Amino acid sequence: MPPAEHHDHAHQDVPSDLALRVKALESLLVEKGLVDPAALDALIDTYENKVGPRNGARVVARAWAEPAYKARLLADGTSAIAEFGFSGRQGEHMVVVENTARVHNLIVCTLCSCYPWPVLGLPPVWYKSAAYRSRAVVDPRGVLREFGLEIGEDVEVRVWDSTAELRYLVLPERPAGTDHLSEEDLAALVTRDAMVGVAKVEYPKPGETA
Amino acid sequence: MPPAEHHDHAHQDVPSDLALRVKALESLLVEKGLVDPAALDALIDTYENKVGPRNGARVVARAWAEPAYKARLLADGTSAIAEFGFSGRQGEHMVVVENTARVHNLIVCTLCSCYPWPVLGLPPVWYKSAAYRSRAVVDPRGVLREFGLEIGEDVEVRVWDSTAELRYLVLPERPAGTDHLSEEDLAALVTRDAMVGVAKVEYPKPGETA
Amino acid sequence: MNGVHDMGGMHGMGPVKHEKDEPVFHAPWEGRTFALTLAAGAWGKWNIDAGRHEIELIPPAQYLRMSYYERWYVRLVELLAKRELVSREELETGHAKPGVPKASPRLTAGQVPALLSAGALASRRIAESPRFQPGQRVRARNIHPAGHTRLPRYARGKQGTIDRHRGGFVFPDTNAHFLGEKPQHVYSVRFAARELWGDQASPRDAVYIDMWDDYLEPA
Amino acid sequence: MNGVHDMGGMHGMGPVKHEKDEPVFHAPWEGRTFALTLAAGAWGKWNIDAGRHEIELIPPAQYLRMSYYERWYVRLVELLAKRELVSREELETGHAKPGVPKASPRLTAGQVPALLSAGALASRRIAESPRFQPGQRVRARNIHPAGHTRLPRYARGKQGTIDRHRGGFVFPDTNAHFLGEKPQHVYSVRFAARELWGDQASPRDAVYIDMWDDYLEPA
Repeated sequence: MPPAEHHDHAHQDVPSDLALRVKALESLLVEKGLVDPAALDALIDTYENKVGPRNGARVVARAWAEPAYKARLLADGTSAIAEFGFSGRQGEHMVVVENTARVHNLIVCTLCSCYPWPVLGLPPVWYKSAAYRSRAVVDPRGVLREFGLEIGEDVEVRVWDSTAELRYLVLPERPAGTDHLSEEDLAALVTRDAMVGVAKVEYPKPGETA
Repeated sequence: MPPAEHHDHAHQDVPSDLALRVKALESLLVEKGLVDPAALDALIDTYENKVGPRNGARVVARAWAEPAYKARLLADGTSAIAEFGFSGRQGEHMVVVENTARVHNLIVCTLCSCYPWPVLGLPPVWYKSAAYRSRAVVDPRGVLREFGLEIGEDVEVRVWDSTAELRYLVLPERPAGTDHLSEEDLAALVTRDAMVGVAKVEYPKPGETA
Repeated sequence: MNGVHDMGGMHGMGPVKHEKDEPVFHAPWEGRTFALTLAAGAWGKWNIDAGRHEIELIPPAQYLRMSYYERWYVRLVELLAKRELVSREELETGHAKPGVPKASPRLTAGQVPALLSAGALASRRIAESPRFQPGQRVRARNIHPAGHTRLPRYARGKQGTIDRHRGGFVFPDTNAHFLGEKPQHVYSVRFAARELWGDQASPRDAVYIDMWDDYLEPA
Repeated sequence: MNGVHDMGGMHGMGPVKHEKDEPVFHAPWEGRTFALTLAAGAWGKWNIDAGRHEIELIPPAQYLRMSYYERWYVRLVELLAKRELVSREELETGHAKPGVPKASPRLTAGQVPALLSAGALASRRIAESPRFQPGQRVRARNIHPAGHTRLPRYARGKQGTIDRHRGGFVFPDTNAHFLGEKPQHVYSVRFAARELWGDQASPRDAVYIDMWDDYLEPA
């Protein structure tokens, strides 16, 4: 007798014909003149190859390197980020929140999966998962612990539930010992997870020796 | 291309092998000496043939026929109901709530499907459904309207969410024109739905002429 | 726990579907699952609160997909294994492990009427007098326990009025986890529909909820 | 609507599963679904709020079972039909109805960079000054609309402090139903974690939520 089914709840049962149905829908929309396959390719290529967390890492690295830029970034995220040419869809109204020794910020969208596309690209599966969306607001420290991050009791955890049209980027703490690094080297340290608030930026990078 | 799947949401996808799995579980429990198939038969027979809404209907009819019984029933549901020999499992602590021209009562259990077994038998599917459990507390008048019951604005709707160990039975209003009926004839008018609060007792019965 | 089982106030569950002349069980396996659960329960290895909690532990997507008795089946398998009436290995193979003596005494058909008519009293005598009196204003506490609770989410933080005292009862929040009965007073509390749901509700209507003492604080 | 999508504070959803070196799309159909949604959206037949609401209308059991892009697929089919870019019959047969002229002009590859970098501004100029000032105590209203809303259920009825004014924005509760933009002020509101979740929360922590004026009342 097979054991009760309800233990493999990670499994999401995607209908096997979904790929076929999407193909059929595309061909119908093309036939009706509603979409151009080349535009679809361009959209996919944008988020697979051009827009992603490397954008956000450059913003963070500059904020670390240039105090004046950091001040502009915290005062008006949208326009400071636009200095890099990063703007538009799902990043129209950007807010940057700064991690310090006293404050740790965490971003979530409990109602769907709002995420700052121009600086981080499309959200990862865990960010979109019911597990993260449900727990980040009620048990942020527990969630962070699962990510390997223990936040001290003397540190305030601020959770930003991005349910409106503001999109959030965490400015992580600059790790110690990085004074000699160039802006480009700094950017290489910055991870997507750190800019969502579920990780810190480490130096040397995990697995490397100083 | 098939239409989007999400319209047939009434369908509950019961694994086809569930009947086999239950059979296998029973045979294992019998093999281990944990259950006796004859006891299972007796349990099923009880709720299929012996305990059901006819019990509750007798209680209601007597309350209509005998003012002294009604007073006992409203004061202490458990012992008044026990006068009929109806007692025990899921009816250990009974409360009877009376419908009047000013108050309409409705029973639900939002957390599972608690229901007064000794007087009503096992609950129907609609009572156990997510639709009823979710809506009865927030939109009782809308739910009642779907059952064909329009409750006037001058009438108070009381919803009893049976989340503790108290179990509820609605004492419906006695319909007009039934003064000449015997207690037995009265009982024949009383429906399960009226004792949950989603219907009124009608006379003559729907479909009959007076 | 704030599970999907706690569905008071949710939208989107569709219309209520009433079935005419509904049978008690829609298929023989439903009746067998029902009866197996009661017969196995007669060993006294779990209580009603633990049984309810086990259903709450079914992951939300499956909980919503499953029919009522399918949930009962899953619960029964889990309780048998967790309370060690049956091993996971036996559940897997479908056969009793050789050499393990048969359990005894099992519930017989003759004992069924007495079992059902006795029921299981959840009421308990409590020496202290009730903390709240009828007519008193109270507030349901804003708690979010990860374990079992019978304080529905839609009532938390809301103010109501003590309607009457119900007596002393076993406390589900501990009993479900085999942490003791912790008996306490239960009160019927009247919540105005508008307190719960805002202005969209009728100013006349109310929801009554039976609340354990631990769920309440003075308003 | 009080849907299962509004999941802040729910238990039972399991651990957060982090995937190392995750691809942007896990299968080609995901990318196509994403791109089809954006390209079809460029016709301007719906807005972002209507798009979000369409996903909320997926019945809860299916919503929870589905992957993210499966929800997007269902939404796209529904929006195409409801907003009459495609008929149900065409969706059924998979072919355009003969005699209907081709739509024009569709989004071209060359227009994609401009489309994305422009985005869609939800901000609006509002003549009146903001009703609330930073530092002011407010309460999120206890509303339970059956339609779309961006006021999460866990914050309703709770008190917070205005952190700062965000500007004027289109109101999702009307815009999602094509009932007008009804632009209004949005405020970042700080809610103490203990106000939201009771004593189990850290006394130091807080949740910040951007709230439209209609969601708030003076505390």
